[in-house]
Amino acid sequence: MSGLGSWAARRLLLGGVQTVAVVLLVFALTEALPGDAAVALAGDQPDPARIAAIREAMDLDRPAYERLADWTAGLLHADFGTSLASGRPVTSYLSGAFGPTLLLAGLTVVLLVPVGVGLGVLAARFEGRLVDRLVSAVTLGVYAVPEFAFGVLLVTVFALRLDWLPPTAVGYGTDLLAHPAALVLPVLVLLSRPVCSLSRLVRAGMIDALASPYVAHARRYGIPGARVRYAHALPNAVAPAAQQLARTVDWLLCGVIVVEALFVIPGLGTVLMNAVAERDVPVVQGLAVVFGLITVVLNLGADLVAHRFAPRAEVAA
Amino acid sequence: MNGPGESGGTGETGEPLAVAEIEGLTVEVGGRHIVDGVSLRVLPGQVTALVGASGSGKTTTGRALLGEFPPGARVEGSVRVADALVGYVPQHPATVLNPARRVGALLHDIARTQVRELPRRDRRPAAREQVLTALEAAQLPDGEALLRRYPHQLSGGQQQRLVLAQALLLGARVVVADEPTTGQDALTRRRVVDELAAVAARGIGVVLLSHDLETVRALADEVLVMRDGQVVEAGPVERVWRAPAHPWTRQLLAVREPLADAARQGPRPEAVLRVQGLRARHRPGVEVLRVPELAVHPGECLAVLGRSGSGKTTLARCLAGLHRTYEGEVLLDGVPLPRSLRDRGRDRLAAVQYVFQDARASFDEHRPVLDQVARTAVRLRGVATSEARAAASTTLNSLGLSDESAARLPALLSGGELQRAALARALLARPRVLVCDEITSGLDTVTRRGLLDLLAGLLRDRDDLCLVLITHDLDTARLATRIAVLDGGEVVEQGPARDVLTAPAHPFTVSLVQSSEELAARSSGRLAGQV
Amino acid sequence: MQDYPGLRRRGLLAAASGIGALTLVGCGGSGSGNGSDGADGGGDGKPRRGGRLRAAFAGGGASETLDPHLANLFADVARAKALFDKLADYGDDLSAQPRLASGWEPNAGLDRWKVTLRKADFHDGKPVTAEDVLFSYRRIADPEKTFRAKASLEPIDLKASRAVDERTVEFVLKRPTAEFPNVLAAFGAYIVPDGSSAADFDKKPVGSGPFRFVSFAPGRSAVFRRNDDHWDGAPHLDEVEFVVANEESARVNALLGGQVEYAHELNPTTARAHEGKGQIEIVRLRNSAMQAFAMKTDRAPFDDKRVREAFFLIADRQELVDGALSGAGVVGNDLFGKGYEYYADGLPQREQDLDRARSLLKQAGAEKLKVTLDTSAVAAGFTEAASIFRDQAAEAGVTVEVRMGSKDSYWADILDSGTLCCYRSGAMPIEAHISQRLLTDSTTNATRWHHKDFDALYQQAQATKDSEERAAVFGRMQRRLYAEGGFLVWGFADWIIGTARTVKGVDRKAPANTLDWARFDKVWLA
Amino acid sequence: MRALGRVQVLKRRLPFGRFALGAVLVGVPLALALLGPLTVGGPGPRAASFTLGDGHWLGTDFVGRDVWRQVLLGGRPVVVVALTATALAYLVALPVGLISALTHRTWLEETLMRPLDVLLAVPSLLMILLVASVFSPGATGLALLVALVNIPDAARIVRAAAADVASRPAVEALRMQGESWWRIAVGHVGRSILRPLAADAGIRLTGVLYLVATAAFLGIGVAPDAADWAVMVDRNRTGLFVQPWAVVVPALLIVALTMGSNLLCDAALRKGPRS
Repeated sequence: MSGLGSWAARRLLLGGVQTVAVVLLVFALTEALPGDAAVALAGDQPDPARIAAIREAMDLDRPAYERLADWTAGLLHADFGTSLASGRPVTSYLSGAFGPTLLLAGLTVVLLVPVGVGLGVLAARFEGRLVDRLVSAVTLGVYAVPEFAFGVLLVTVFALRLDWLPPTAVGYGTDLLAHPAALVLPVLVLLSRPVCSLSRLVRAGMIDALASPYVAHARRYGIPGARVRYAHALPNAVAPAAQQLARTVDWLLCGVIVVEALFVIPGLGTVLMNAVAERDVPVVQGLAVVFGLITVVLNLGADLVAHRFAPRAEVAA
Repeated sequence: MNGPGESGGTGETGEPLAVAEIEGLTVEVGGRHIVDGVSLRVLPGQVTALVGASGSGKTTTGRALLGEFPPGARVEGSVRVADALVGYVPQHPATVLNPARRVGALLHDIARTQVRELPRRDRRPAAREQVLTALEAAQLPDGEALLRRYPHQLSGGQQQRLVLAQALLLGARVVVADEPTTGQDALTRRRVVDELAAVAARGIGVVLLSHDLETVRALADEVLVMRDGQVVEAGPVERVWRAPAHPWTRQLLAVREPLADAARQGPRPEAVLRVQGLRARHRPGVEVLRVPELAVHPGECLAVLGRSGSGKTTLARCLAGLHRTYEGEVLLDGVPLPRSLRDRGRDRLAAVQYVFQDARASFDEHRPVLDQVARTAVRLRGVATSEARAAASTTLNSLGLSDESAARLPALLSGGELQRAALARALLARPRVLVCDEITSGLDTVTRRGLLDLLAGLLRDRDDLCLVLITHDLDTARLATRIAVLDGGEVVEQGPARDVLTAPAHPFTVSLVQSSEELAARSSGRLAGQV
Repeated sequence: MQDYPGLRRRGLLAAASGIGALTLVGCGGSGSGNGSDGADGGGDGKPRRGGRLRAAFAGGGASETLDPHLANLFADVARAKALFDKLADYGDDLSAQPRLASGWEPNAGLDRWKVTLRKADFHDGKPVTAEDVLFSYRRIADPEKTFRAKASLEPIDLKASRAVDERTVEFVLKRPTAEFPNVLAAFGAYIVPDGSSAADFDKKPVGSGPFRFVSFAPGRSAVFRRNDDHWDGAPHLDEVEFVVANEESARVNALLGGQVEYAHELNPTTARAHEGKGQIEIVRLRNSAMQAFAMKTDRAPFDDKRVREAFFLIADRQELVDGALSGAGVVGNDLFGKGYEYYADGLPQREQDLDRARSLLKQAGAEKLKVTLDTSAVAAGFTEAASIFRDQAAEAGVTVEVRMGSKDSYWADILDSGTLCCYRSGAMPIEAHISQRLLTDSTTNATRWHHKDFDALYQQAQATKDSEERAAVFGRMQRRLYAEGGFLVWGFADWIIGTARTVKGVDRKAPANTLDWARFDKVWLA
Repeated sequence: MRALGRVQVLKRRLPFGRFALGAVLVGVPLALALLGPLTVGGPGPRAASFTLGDGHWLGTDFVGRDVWRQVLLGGRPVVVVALTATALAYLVALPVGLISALTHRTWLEETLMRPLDVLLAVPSLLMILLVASVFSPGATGLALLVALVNIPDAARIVRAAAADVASRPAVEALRMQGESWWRIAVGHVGRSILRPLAADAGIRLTGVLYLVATAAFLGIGVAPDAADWAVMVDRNRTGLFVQPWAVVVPALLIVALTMGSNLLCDAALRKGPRS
């Protein structure tokens, strides 16, 4: 399929433009934030002379476009610049925080797909029956609860009342894998909303697919029920769900910020919030590049999956 | 079979045992009997045809053999089939092909159910072997490559053969074929007839649900004529054809008079619509149609004949202003028509009207039919709403659609009624050229005949009207005064209808006319031979 | 502090650096470590040696550093004081207590101070010398850099100052400074070995403090081990680990879940929920943070002292403490430094008096007054206090419009603009408060209090050697502020710390920022 | 042979139960939100924070105000902002989606849709966070902002639904009848996509409510002591163990609103024939 090749190329190009746009937007917004790194660093001792000195030390007295140009030039040879707040390279921020976030997001996605799809198929199989109503009601209910509230609830119940799991990941540093128990609650919180939306989508898709003539045809020809559901109906329910999965990236980012703060996980979300508070523009930009790239790559992946499962449909680039 | 003896052999009577049997089947939905006391025997190697207009209950009867009933149906009577499963060939094979899976997926799953007894290790190659055999039997060579394709990458004919292959692979003793030839051109129909005949030749009982009488006549051994859920007449096909007992059968079988030579004599007036140097594209670079010269004269009916994919619909849409990516010109009274509808003024918009193949899809499902029809007069003739409604009502009545029906939403009207309404909608513009795109192809024989008569009447009554009939069907093309034959986007032949149909010049036209004649000959020949 | 995930401004240490002091004082207390004696006095039993204590602080994320001169946040200071020492530090009443300095002696003019060092060693075994002290102070005062303590060291003429011998430094001051020991205790004025560079602090910081460096991951954790050779006695703990948790709820949860033994900076409601429940111990450090509204005295309507007094009378302080601080604090009397050295506690407690407030406003021609109150979520209780005061003012016929500002630039924003704003300050000596905020040349004069006679009084105090006489001068200054100052000090917030029940020896009297606050060398695990 | 003669009776269960439950779930918070502010009196004297009793039947909040009064007052901002944001998102998404679905000019479609694709790559909370810190918007600004981040997705959905309808012969038939663009776009296409749009609107409203609640939770667009359910959840969270009602009641109301609107949409979808 050469069409696929050119489609992917167009898609990649769009991804590049998206990333650039995200970076520019973020730069503009960070520049427009009231106060700068110097003011933020001066804190409650805003001695004007001190602020001016800090500003000079940080090179903030140079015009914004010059700093952007420098930064972009550095980016071309993978140099993300140095943090205004500490003078350490931005890459060290990113690499240090990438691990925990990747672990959280990766675990979430790895669990999200089987759990979301499984629940959706289960509900669709028993459409209108007790199981379906139960799954639908629970997913709807959990979907309506924002992460922060859900996190507080889980911690209160499972960590503080029942004492089954550690309430935070304090002190575990980046080596979270060595403390799997500390990952349970954060991943559960991150999973909550995406699982609900995914399972609802899969359920709807499955109900349509199960009622379709081709599924009736497969049944008619004696294909066992489970095989009909998973091998013949499910692929058709996956295409819209795959698109949703890509949009989940956005949620994961929001969720990661909340979850990292709630459970004290030193990941990208924490770095982001600190950097915004410190007006540490290079770090914010570095993160924007990373987030932009991740979003673009995952969107691309999801589109590919959708392309695979809905080969007929023209997937909009 | 639950009954005595096994299927396939011969019973005590010496008669072959039925592979499927329906006795006193009654299907009731919402208090209405859609099938009422139907009995039927399907013999191995024989083709049993159910004919009747749409809504006569033939599809419900056929589906009953598959063990499928409409939701909420109350069913009485018994349906028995040989213990092997029943194969099914739907009218649109694409609907039963899973769009998200490769062609091989379902075939392998079916084959797997066949090879359960084998040791685990041997199952895979055995299944593969069986699949390839079945594909070959269904006249699908190069099976390996085919298995890796997606359904949308296959042609319609391949899809249909694929569905047949599935039935063969299943080891079906009965195959139900639902309208396999409806809407197909002569070449395709002949091919389908061959395929189904081959299936029957394998000792499989074929149940053919069709309103394509020519196909039925060419293929069937037994025929059951259905009307309103009941079998009004049954018997060997030659008997039914030769001596139809029931008046409905007679009406169904009545042979249409070939259109009297409608070509008017005398000097031909200047062409109303003329196409010059038309080259139409779909996507950039993909040219689908080349028409150097084509003209439609007043009072004339031009048939554009071609198979699907020949570019005939694109031509129609270029004329109507619905397809805009073309070079060359479409001239109305010698003046070029703008490519886009938006740029055609009210008069020119009204002058060329278009009737869609899928009448149902061409109506807004939320508004009553009458309202929608009347809008033509409002928009294109500037008539007040009340006046327009009256005009619409008159036109609809003249086309045989009552005010009561017209006041309904489109969903409550039948396909034939909607097609009439669509015609009325176009006629209300008082067009000079009416482009009809395959408007009869989805309809059953009786309805289609009615519609064609209507068109013929229009031509007679309105001197200023000319028709462009887009069709794959030679029968329909007989209505025309002139015929243009399209193949692969090229006009391969055009001329007076009689000449084209009786003495085709281009090899493609020749093959088209021949297969149609062959089909007819075969059915009559069969009848003759069996008599 | 507000508890938005991550968005929160980290616990910026309310400024504690006194810039300069102009008069002299008699020897600012002698004896050593009397603060720590108090720490042991809580009936906690006999100290036990060993164990590792994990302490959770709000931190600075990946930008954190162990450079003690860059310390800016509570977490930075807690880590710095574990690794390093200052020459002096603040006692519970914010008077300077000798640390590495064993004593100090001014000349008669109070502008030359001889400071003797006690015998102490750095972690690498080298002794702490006068050269180290001068190196550290010169590093801080480097004009190229912007270390926070630079302003505090401004009174010292470092060029003229010299090492008299190995353990004696002679500081030459630019003007008489009676409260010079406060400079030695200044926030961030830690003594580091001669020749230390920024890179050293990140890799392997060497100090003279009670703990030695083990490991450090910015924004996550820092592990320190006991320094058996510390001059003030070895710590009881084997190890201390500082972990960072910016969310208050996370710190509480970690404490409740047994993941840390010490949680710094908790909410009053958390304290109420767990106080006396037996699960954890709540420690309230009184008088830690002044809570105030700052009125700009150089512009209308607050350039009229009757309006200022009316505002003093509008405030129902108890309601503010109950509402904005959830009761975790005490009412203020419009003066900074309750319980600190020199605090004028003889003045009558001001109460709400709306009638008098109304009549004062009438006299000032400011009936139907409308003012904008700047606030921000930058510190706990700010927005609450603003809305409570708005309601109180409404009763006196004053319309207060609350305006929310950005919390990241709040302190810079309110310095010059607006007329009325929420304000708070951490613990510092009263002298430092005055010199930083109430003199004509003060850099952070948020009330725009410019009075030559007031400046003169300050200089008089700094030049008065006798401490009683000096106290009298500070008393006069405070009476003036009480009558017509720009700070409406309505309360002093407790600083709340949670500890596991096994943690003993935590000082309960030291305000935040003082010597015994977050001091882990005197703590042990039972 | 097998006998196939089973009798099936179609169960035609109307989604009434679901509808009623959804209506109740939406109705209670909606009524509180819209009527609540009309029923409250003036603020009583402040009590100590996080206490129960003393005439405050849901206790007091973090600054000692009556929780019930705050509940009555706090629904309107959440509900109004969420509804406004959803409406605004569609106000832009509908024309953009319709035009790009109906136009034959590729450049127009690209001009309309490509910028939105770019916007899609911006993480929504990051965007809200930054924009809100820059402009410190009020409730109106927050509604605009939340609408803005919802536009790309909504426009894509409108476009997809409209493109589906627009490719059907009915639209061409209307054009053959000389109908105006407006009548085709609004009267026919607009009307035909109402159902998928209603479904999307329900989901979007949930998302918007979530975003508004999270934004309020992060302190964006509302005063930190505002009478606002989401703010109440956040600010009273510290007192969860002392006085849970100040958190639980507003949280439940938000959850009920989202759940209810989803149930209503489900019910609305089910009523129609499945295409």
